Amino acid sequence: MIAEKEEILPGIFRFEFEVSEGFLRKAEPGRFVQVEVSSGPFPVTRRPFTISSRSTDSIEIIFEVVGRGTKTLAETDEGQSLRMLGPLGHGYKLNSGEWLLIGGGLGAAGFPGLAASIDCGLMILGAATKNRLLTIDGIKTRAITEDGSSGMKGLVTDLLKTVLWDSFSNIALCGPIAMMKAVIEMMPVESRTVTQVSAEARMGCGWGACEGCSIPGADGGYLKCCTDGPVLPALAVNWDLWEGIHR
Amino acid sequence: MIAEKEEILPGIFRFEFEVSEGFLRKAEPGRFVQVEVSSGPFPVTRRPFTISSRSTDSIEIIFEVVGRGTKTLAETDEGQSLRMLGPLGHGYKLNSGEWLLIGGGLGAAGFPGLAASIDCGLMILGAATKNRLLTIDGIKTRAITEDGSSGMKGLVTDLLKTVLWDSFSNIALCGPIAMMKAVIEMMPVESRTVTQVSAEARMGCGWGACEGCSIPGADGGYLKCCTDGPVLPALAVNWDLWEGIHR
Amino acid sequence: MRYYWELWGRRFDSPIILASGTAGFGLELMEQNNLHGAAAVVSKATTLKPTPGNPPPRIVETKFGLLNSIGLANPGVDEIVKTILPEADSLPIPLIVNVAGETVEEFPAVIEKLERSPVPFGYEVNVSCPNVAAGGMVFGASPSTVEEIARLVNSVTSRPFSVKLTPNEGSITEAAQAAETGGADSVTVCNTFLGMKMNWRTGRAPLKRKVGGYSSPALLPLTVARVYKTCEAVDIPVLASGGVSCPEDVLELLAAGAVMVQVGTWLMRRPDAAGELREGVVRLLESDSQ
Amino acid sequence: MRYYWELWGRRFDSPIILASGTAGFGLELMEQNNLHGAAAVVSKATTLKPTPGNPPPRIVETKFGLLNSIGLANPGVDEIVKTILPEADSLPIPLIVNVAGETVEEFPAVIEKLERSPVPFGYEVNVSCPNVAAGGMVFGASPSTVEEIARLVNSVTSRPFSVKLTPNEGSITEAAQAAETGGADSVTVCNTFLGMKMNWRTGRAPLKRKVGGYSSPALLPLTVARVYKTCEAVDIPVLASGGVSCPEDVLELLAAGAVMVQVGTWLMRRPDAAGELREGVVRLLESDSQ
Ligand SMILES: Cc1cc2nc3c(=O)[nH]c(=O)nc-3n(C[C@H](O)[C@H](O)[C@H](O)COP(=O)(O)OP(=O)(O)OC[C@H]3O[C@@H](n4cnc5c(N)ncnc54)[C@H](O)[C@@H]3O)c2cc1C
Ligand SMILES: Cc1cc2nc3c(=O)[nH]c(=O)nc-3n(C[C@H](O)[C@H](O)[C@H](O)COP(=O)(O)OP(=O)(O)OC[C@H]3O[C@@H](n4cnc5c(N)ncnc54)[C@H](O)[C@@H]3O)c2cc1C
Ligand SMILES: Cc1cc2nc3c(=O)[nH]c(=O)nc-3n(C[C@H](O)[C@H](O)[C@H](O)COP(=O)(O)O)c2cc1C
Ligand SMILES: Cc1cc2nc3c(=O)[nH]c(=O)nc-3n(C[C@H](O)[C@H](O)[C@H](O)COP(=O)(O)O)c2cc1C
Ligand code: FES
Ligand code: FES
Repeated sequence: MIAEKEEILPGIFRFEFEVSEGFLRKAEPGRFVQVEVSSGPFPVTRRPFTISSRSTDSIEIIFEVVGRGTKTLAETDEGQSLRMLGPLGHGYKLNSGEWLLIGGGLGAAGFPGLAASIDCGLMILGAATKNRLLTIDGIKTRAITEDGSSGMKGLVTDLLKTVLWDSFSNIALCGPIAMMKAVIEMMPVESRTVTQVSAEARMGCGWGACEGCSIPGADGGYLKCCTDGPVLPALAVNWDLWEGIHR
Repeated sequence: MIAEKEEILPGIFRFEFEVSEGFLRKAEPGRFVQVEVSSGPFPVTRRPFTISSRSTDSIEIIFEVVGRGTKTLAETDEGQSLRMLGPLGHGYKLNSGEWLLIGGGLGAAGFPGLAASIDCGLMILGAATKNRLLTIDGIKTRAITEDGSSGMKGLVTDLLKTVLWDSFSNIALCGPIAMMKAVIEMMPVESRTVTQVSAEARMGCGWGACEGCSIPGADGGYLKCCTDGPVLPALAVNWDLWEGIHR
Repeated sequence: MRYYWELWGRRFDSPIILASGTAGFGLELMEQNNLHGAAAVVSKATTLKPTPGNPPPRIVETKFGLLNSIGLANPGVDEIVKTILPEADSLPIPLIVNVAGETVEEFPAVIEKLERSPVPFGYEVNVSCPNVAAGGMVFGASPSTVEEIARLVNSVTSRPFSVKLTPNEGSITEAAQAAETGGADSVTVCNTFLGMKMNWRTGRAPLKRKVGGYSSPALLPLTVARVYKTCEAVDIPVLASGGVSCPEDVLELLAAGAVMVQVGTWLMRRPDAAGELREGVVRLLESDSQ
Repeated sequence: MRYYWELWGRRFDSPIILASGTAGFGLELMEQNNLHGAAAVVSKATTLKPTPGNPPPRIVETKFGLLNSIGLANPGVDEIVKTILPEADSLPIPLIVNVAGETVEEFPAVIEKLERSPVPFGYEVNVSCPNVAAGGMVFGASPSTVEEIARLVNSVTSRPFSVKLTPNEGSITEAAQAAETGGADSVTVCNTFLGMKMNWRTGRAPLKRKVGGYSSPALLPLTVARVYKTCEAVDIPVLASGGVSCPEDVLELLAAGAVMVQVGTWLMRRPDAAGELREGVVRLLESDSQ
């Protein structure tokens, strides 16, 4: 059931879902849910969303309206029930030591829950403009927007130029593929080995059966975003191929 | 636009639609409209309904929920607009002289408008039960129900046994095919020649293009319900074949 | 900016053609003032002899589409030449006459009779009707039959013609190549898909011939694929038919390679579909080119 | 009252089979406790060599359906026999292994290897994959190839097998007859329909191979027709596959003549589909028999 619904930014929604205790226990940072967005049969597949955070009896997702499924979802009212599968997939390895969180646009949707579970030293958020920039309370954050409407003006990679990479023993990275690739390329090699990326792919089932959610693997072949990921070691991915498939 | 909506009997609705003057002028008794029941593409075709009556700026339809299309229509709210084609087809030939109107179930839906345009001597209405029996004000009516819950108990044909056929110079007949056939068979031959039936067929277009709405004709071949009818001379139809196609 | 589409050497300001069997001979639509936006209209099937068509019901809806079993109902070519084509002469847009036959020889026979009328702009040769026992899609499944029919038709007319193919049997690309070899000026991809509804309570099919032609907006991706593959296989223009219910669908079929796009089932619901679709197409093209 | 359905001499209390490619090897569903209600599970395609599958995206949605271009991704028969089948031994329901090949000879070669495992209840021979260049639906379009493959498979196994046919090319009834002649124990009707999506703004197809396999609840009437026609053409049982999304769909396919009914795309949306469908079927049958 949708316990709360809020349009936190224009076209970006926060939904709070009441869930069972068993569900909560497994709602670890980085895992996701598959939401049936329409009561009718179309669109046919569910839509995947990162679990943004959890409280004592609910989880939250934060999503942007980008197409038909998210539009339908955004039109669903508070109090209505939706079918939801999950928590699915593998989340972040919650290693000890200080973390750097790097998020582009809605890529930061999963950071509230992650930040609450780890020792977060710094969070770096980028977005096209102020209206696409998530704000996450209680965590030291530096923001950058492409149009300069909030924080610095520029790309996440510009902000990162001044980062002391070796002061962080863990890095979480989530955002558009091109952005993630650029970030990884500018990192020192040692930082890459401690970077976990939260990957996205168009999903069929979301629970490992259909081989629909492939991401090119560093060792050849493909990884399944839904069950090998969505959180993957940065070095497990073949970034050139992955960027290629997104035209 | 649906100016008024009323559930006149359980599962039977009366809708009043605001229409233009041009539309009203052509909304003669027996003609029908094709209503787009859903805003989405399914069901694909429109649904045909007899124009029940017209006032100074609106028409009414009366319909029963029998399947998906009529269910969707019944769920449409007052104030909403629906696409409606029409008035379509050929209505009753409004001959002078006294009329006998014979309706089975929702077959009587078109009688209010017809009765207002002719000299109606008697209306005979039959239905399975009281809850399916339309009431039409201001016209001398005799009713019969199969379960006796209103009027006599029995079939329309039972009521008709006492009718003085030759006192009517026009007969309008509308209802289930088997009922219409039984009525015609019990009529004197002269009455058949003055009987007009309001026919039904599953329609594709409703405006003559698709050859989908065929009714077996008395001279061989098929009539188009939508443009040759829906009101047809009783003798124009091949009743044996027509009854046959409805299993 | 103005947009143009071309068929058989003629330019049109709309890519929309009204599909066979869903627009009559265009006369009802002309009366309703609903022909604007259409480049041309394809008539219902014309056969050598008068054909009463299949027993009703001929239209059965399923949850997400429509089954039809019309069975080429038409008064026969003689009557059509005598009474309908003269009326159709007043159509504001070209008429393409859809032709069907029970034997290979009937196709040229029908067209020879149609040649006496000045009205047809061209023909659509229907080797793909799913609703008749003789001829129909059986012809379309065999490349050699398709080629022979195209050749025979070509020999009796200098008017352009399209061969309308079936997706149900055989290979649509091979059939298209056969039509091209036989001299067709284009192919129409494609006729309805074989479909059926069953009443599980009674164990009976509502259609008397059990199976019928299935059409639905949900079939658009099937048409897109077949248009694309056919365009790869032949050099003659491809007319798309199947699944169009909005302007984006038209643009998708054009992007797949079609020169023009037909609308059928959706026209039965929206007699003003051609105007709606053309306007939508032009609006989308304009917004895209900005 | 209890209801039974039968396949290959075995009785099941459900008519639902999980379709190939949408249920893995059933292991994920077993872990989720979602196998109840299913009579059997068909594995994803197994090939001779490890197959990485097609480049992503592999799943593209259209307005009313789903395009997939998986391309038979699987670790190859050796790995499957070594690691997956032993795990699958703990499945509470029979496993039917779906087999594909790039050449005619690869089918018996794969099955010979599978024969070493006690796990498979039977096989589904996939001559109809729309997503690969070699083999795939090209095989299914040719009755003589279908017959040859069935014969070769029959010669290397005594386990029952079904040949999964294509609706895209050739004649499905002729292919079914060829499978029967070749010794198949049943046929599966049918694999996905060739479909495509085009981005008209870019002129590009989202799928790298352009065309893919299209599935949708809206295709049910296409499956009903093909099941019905195939049942008329052969004496071996027909397994239905395509378009199932509710219990009424299952009953409709059974009424058309299928002995069992597969669910694929809908299972991806509803991992508990088998239970839902079986319960719905039984409820409808009970209410009908009153
Ligand atoms: C594991 C995972 C977690 C995600 N978490 C979030 C989240 O927390 N917040 C959020 O806003 N979004 C998230 N996404 C993306 C979200 O699932 C898509 O935006 C959504 O499915 C689009 O649905 P639609 O019907 O609105 O768009 P469509 O109409 O289907 O497509 C619109 C556009 O989105 C792209 N798209 C469609 N599906 C996906 C997909 N599965 N992944 C990436 N791009 C897609 C299409 O290529 C197209 O360009 C996540 C995706 C994955 C795989
Ligand atoms: C000219 C004409 C005038 C009509 N006037 C009225 C009216 O005034 N009031 C009214 O209640 N109904 C009227 N009908 C019948 C009405 O159109 C159908 O009840 C309606 O289309 C059913 O739609 P559905 O989607 O609810 O039913 P479906 O789910 O499509 O079918 C439910 C049942 O209704 C039958 N059915 C479906 N369509 C038709 C049809 N076009 N004609 C006959 N039976 C059909 C089916 O065989 C099935 O048994 C008229 C029909 C015609 C042809
Ligand atoms: C009611 C109906 C009648 C049809 N009659 C014919 C016909 O006579 N000849 C023909 O070639 N195609 C006929 N068709 C096929 C259509 O012309 C068209 O190719 C098909 O319906 C797919 O297009 P659509 O999805 O736009 O309807 C008919 C289709 C319908 C629905
Ligand atoms: C993602 C996906 C993968 C598939 N993989 C296979 C496969 O490997 N082998 C096969 O025979 N069929 C495969 N199919 C076809 C399905 O088994 C099924 O026949 C088809 O999708 C139609 O049924 P449905 O409408 O229930 O999905 C696949 C279908 C989908 C959607
Ligand atoms: S989405 Fe089906 S395997 Fe990942
Ligand atoms: S409904 Fe189309 S011709 Fe009558």
